[in-house]
Amino acid sequence: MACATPDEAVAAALDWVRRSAPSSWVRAAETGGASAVRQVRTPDEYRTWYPTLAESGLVVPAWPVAYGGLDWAPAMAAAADRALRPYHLPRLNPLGLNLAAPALFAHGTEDQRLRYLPPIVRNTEVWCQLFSEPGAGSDLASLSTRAVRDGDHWRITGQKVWTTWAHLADYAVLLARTDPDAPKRAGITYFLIALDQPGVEIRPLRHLGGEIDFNEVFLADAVVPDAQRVGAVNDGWRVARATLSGERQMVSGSGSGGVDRIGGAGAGRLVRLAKERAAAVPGTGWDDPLVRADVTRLWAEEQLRAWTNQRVRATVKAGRAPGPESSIGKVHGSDLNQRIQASAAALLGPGRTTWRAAADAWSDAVEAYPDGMPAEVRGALRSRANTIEGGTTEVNKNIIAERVLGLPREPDPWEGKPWREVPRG
Amino acid sequence: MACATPDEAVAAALDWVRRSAPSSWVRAAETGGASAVRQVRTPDEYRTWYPTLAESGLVVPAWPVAYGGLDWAPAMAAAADRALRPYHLPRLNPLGLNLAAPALFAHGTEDQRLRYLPPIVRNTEVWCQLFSEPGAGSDLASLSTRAVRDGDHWRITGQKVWTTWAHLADYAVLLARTDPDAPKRAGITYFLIALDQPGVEIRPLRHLGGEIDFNEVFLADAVVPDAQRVGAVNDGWRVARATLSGERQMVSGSGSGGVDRIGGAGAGRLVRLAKERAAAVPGTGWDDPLVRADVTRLWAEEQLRAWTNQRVRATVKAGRAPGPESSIGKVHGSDLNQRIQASAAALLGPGRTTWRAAADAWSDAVEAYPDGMPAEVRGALRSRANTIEGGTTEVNKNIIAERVLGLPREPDPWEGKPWREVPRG
Amino acid sequence: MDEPFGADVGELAATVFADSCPPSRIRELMATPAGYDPEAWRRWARETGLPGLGVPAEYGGLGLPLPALADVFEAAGRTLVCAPLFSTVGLAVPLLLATGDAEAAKRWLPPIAAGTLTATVALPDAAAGEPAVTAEPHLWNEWRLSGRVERVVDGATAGLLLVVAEGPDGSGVFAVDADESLTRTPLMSLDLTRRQAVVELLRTPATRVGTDTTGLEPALDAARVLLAAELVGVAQQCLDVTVAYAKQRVQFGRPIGSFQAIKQRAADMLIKVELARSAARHAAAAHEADEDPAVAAALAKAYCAEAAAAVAADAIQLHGGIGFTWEHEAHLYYKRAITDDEILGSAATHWTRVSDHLDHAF
Amino acid sequence: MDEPFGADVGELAATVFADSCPPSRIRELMATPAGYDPEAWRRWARETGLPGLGVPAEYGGLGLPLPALADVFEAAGRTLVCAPLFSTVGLAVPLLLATGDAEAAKRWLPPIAAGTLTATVALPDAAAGEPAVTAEPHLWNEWRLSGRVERVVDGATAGLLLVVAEGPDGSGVFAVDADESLTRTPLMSLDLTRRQAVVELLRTPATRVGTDTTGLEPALDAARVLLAAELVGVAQQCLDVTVAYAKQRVQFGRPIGSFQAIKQRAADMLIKVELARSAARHAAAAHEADEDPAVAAALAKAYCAEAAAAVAADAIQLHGGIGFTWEHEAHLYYKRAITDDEILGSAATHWTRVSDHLDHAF
Repeated sequence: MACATPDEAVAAALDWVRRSAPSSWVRAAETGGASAVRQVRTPDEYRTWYPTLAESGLVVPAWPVAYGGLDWAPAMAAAADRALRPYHLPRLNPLGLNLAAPALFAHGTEDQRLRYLPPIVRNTEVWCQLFSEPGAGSDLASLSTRAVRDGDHWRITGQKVWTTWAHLADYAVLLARTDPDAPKRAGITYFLIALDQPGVEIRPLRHLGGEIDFNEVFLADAVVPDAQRVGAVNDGWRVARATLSGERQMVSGSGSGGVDRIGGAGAGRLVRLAKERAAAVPGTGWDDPLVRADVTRLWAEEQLRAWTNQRVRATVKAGRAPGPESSIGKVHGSDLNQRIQASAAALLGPGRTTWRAAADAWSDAVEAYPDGMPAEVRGALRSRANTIEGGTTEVNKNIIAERVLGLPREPDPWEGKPWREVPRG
Repeated sequence: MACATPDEAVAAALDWVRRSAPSSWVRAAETGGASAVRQVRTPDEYRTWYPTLAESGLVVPAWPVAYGGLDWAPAMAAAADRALRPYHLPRLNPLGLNLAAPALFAHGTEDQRLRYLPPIVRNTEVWCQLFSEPGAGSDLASLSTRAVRDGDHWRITGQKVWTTWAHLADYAVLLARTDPDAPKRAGITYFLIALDQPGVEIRPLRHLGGEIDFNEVFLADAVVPDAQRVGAVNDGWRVARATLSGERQMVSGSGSGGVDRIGGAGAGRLVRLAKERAAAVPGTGWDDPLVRADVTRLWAEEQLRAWTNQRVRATVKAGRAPGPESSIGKVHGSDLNQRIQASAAALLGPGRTTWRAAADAWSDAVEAYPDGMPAEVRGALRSRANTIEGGTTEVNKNIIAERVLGLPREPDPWEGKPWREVPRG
Repeated sequence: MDEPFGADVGELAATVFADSCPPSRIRELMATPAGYDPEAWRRWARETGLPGLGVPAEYGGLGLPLPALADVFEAAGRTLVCAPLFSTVGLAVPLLLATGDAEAAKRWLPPIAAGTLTATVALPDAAAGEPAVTAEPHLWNEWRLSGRVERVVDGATAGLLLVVAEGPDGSGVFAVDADESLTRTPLMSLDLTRRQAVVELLRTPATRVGTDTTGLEPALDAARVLLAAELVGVAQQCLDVTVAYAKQRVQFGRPIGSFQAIKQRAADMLIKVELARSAARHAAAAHEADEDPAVAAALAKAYCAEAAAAVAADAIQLHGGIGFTWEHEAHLYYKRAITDDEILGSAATHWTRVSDHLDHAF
Repeated sequence: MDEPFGADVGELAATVFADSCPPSRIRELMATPAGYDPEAWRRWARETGLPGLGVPAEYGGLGLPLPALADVFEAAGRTLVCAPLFSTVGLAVPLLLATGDAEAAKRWLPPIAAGTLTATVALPDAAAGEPAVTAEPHLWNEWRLSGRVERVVDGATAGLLLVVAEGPDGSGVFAVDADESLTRTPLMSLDLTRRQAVVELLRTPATRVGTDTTGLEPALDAARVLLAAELVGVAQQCLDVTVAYAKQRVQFGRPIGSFQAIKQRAADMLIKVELARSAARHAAAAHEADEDPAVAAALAKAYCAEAAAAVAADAIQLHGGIGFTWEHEAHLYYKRAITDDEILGSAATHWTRVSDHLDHAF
């Protein structure tokens, strides 16, 4: 799609969608909006059709054509994005786009980009992240997974955890320790690892909601060609920073599982829930002044969340560096979402504590647990992780205090000491 | 008053009061209670009569006779105390009783006790505390005021702050540095200093409420006889601990200025205030569900505060060491009182932001500021200090976490280093 | 009974629960249909008299006062013991005694104390808009109950159901034998360590238990106090587990418990735990001394539920990722706190009761 | 004007305020009867056009839009500048313009822009139960006002009072000349940097300003947005002062800002400051774009008042003892936050407005 201006980009994008997207989806979007689209389209159907969208280049219009993009100027890409939003064509492969791609752009070789970026865009190679370890959470840089050189390959041994979609993924970005005698950040290397190999075992990890969104990944002499190393040996921490900020963004402010973020924002939904509750059980919903006040503040804070993000975007658009307001999204958004989800569940009253179980539930209550769980309860439980995943609130507040407010760092007796000597776990 | 049992102690105490206290006070107390007493008795009248009470030994019945007490068993003293409470005969000279006396009992010489305790009990020698310094607040042990030996005297030079009643006091307990080359806690000595001498200058310190409850005290070659040293040279920190715990208790849970603690507890008064407000301006007081909920919780928390103190007393009474519940009084009580006072002021609505000034106010608005300030506003402003005085909430929570919950201390690179070398101020 | 409960009943209970219901065992029972082990219950009856703690001696129990029972429930809350403890000991026995029906007591209390009968109370949650069960007289002392109770603790397993229903002459307590014609549908419970069920009654035969209903609310308040005590145990356990973890978990070369961000939070948790304990203990004592036991019970139920939920959420947070896993116990305590909050009236309901008290108190 | 306000009006204002109203000067003015320096006000008019910022050019002003005014008020909040800025620029001018009365504008706006006339608005706080001022027609366009307004910002010094009063045909805006027969009693103000007074009117002569009152509430909302912006400045200054102190204050051998207990608190302060700024800026922009400016104004006034009070209280706390002294500036900001909350409706009032909006929004 050769265009020169945002307007042309918008026109081209709309034209493409109307011509190439299944007409039933287009009609649904143009008439009924989000919910209508979900009526006529299953996630599987979308996933099957997705490569067609990718071929158009509209998934990453600002990327070079060689990588699956259209080489459009940021303004054009943004305009097209906005124009396409009503058609609900969400990007797939988020960890590929938000974690692997930034690392490849920043530190990958041209060969690596040509090899890995197009399948990411097409979603034909799904990616996940192998960073966190049981012993290295907040202190990620203390990770213990070892990578030992073996000719033109590396052999990886260790345990990773909190990997989303690992069981569906083909590749992972991996951080492993290549020099235990260097200070913790100076002995880490960044790899791209294929998951379909004998040395990789993926185990499901059930979270407190009873569902399995995460995995543990056990690496026993897993093999990675040196050609799949990103950046220099022992320079992996620098490479990772590019992707970490990516994750921050992805997690920040985003609603949690159990809440359909397409169908109306969290707090607006909360208001509706409160009104439904008031209709069902007078005095316990929107008609209870305490509920009304609580819900009103949550709605207001969600507005403030959005208006703050607008400020950040406006600053960036104006070519200026965003200020402190850009640093609070994750900490405030995660806390806010937790409170929104908890209020939603509380509006169910006693109904949040029991639900109808599938008939065969009782063969194994744990297996059956999530079936029939009210969406609000699922959301409330899932959201407990919001203040932990992507950096705990406590750690993030310290980072804000130091990097944004400039407060002095704490004396660290281990500063600069070899990783091997620092207590862990 | 020779008694052997609590009942006898109660009888003796009541008998003494009815015979020796001004009959108008007794009548007022027995008929109208606290407020009635305040009708018939000015603070000055009480202070003038107080030595008579002291002579009876009932101020400190558990103390030895030689120090101004009655040598009663704790149970007897407690019983008499309870019996006298309705007569509203508050103890005066709190810093003498709660700070100087414990130090003298724990580490003073018999001569010092005989010399200083009786006038403390009689309130004929009023005491204050010279501990905190501008540069040594939370980190009191880093104090800089120097004491240099000069024959059988010491010469004191430095600045103290946050001394209550210094301008009314005759004596002060003083911490001064006697060995700058020792670690901070190991170079401090504990003195008793007479304030009426050339080397002592007392300046009033206005707090944010516009009132003067505190002083700064400047010491320039002030003189203290070595006979007024308590405990060994450089052993003052250990001596101070006895009095510090005393202060903690005094501050803990106690209501703040501006609220008449005799006339009904803070939160009960808050409920009445809310009801008055509802009567005055419908919809803005107890009849506003949000106010009602807020006030209810504050009242409930004050109950919990009281019930927790009861648990502590019961444990002590049973001869067992009080548990964790005894450690939370200051942190919770100060925060609670702050919230109670803030709610009380908020109940005045816009009335909390202005008041009628004395006619001559405008000669100096700052001088006139506190005149006519509503009691609730005074309380709200004064209570801001509750979470700072007697140890900040932040420091106290760290102490609770370490001493009560047993969490590990932070690495302190200055541990054991000479005071002289440690950064300060 | 080899080892009857005595003075330090709380500690004794703790030992019993720890021995016979360790975390590993709770994980097993959580997955079973019944959710608890009937055999263990009967064994406890023989060995410790647990089921009969509140049953007067004349009926084969230990006749412990509420403060002692509260200590047992605090211990139960710490271990999340899977058993019909609350339904039988916390709900049914106090209600049965409150009816003052000697016949009923003679008939049901001995088997309850012996552990051969478990019981529960079926009471629609009016505050949640659930309609009352209706009772119509049949013949003699026989009645017919109709209605539906959405959530009955151990409703699927209890041998005896005490149903609070509306008769022609006001509300009363009615006994329904588990063998009678009623539908009991087990529900999936947020808190898998304490099961609930829907109970549907359609002209179900029942016998009336007592006629004096003045003891009804006090009995329910006693049950609320026991829930409050249980919630204290829940919160205390969350604090202890968190502190232990903060001592051994190392990040940045230090135990995370040495960081002030953790210390400040842990101190806040302790404050909530101790205030909650003061609330529950005072309420239990007040119930005996009956100095305004109703307000004390309402305050305790409301405060302890909120405190326990908050402390449990903090426990999940301070454990980081591991606290978010199913394998870790933190979520079980969080869910117990949420669930207890909704049993016998939520915090909102009980705060309102406290406010109503203040309408007149000052 | 040597240096008219232009694009970076906020920064310019900050410089002007910092130069001409430093903390030392504020301490002096605080103690004076008037509470501000009329000469400085006139000088600002000559040198910067400050008094006429919102006055259309045709009347000798700069005619800045609300977002630009908001930047100026944020700067004013940071310095607590003692001046009739809010009363004249924030309240009176928007209201005067809202009446659409060209006569009145021609008569009063030029002297206001020139700094020779200061003005304010007298409006009883209905939510606080204060009765309205009544207006009775006299002759021609002359009216008589009677009533009492408890709190009027700069009410003792303003040369022109715009009184919102109830006439026979509903509420309207009436102008009262300071020389007229009215009683103005200065009040002691919690916030000594902004004085208020009681204004009593007894058949006081007044002229009606405009007849169309539809602009009244929007004008008051504009004033609320400016208060919100001022509160952002208050909160920002409290944060900056606290951070600076935490960097230099040493205890336990380290700057206290290196302790996590302080860092966590400071980060919380930053979050409140930035959310408040988002609220105020959005409300200012919304007022121009008039996309539901009323709700945005209510939300901003409510949130910013609460955020500023909380942040100011944190500032006092994190300064320790020194923050509790009169000499330290923290309390001035705390008091400004509390006072602003009570001007033109408290947070409670405005949260209710937001709730009312949600009655229909979803």
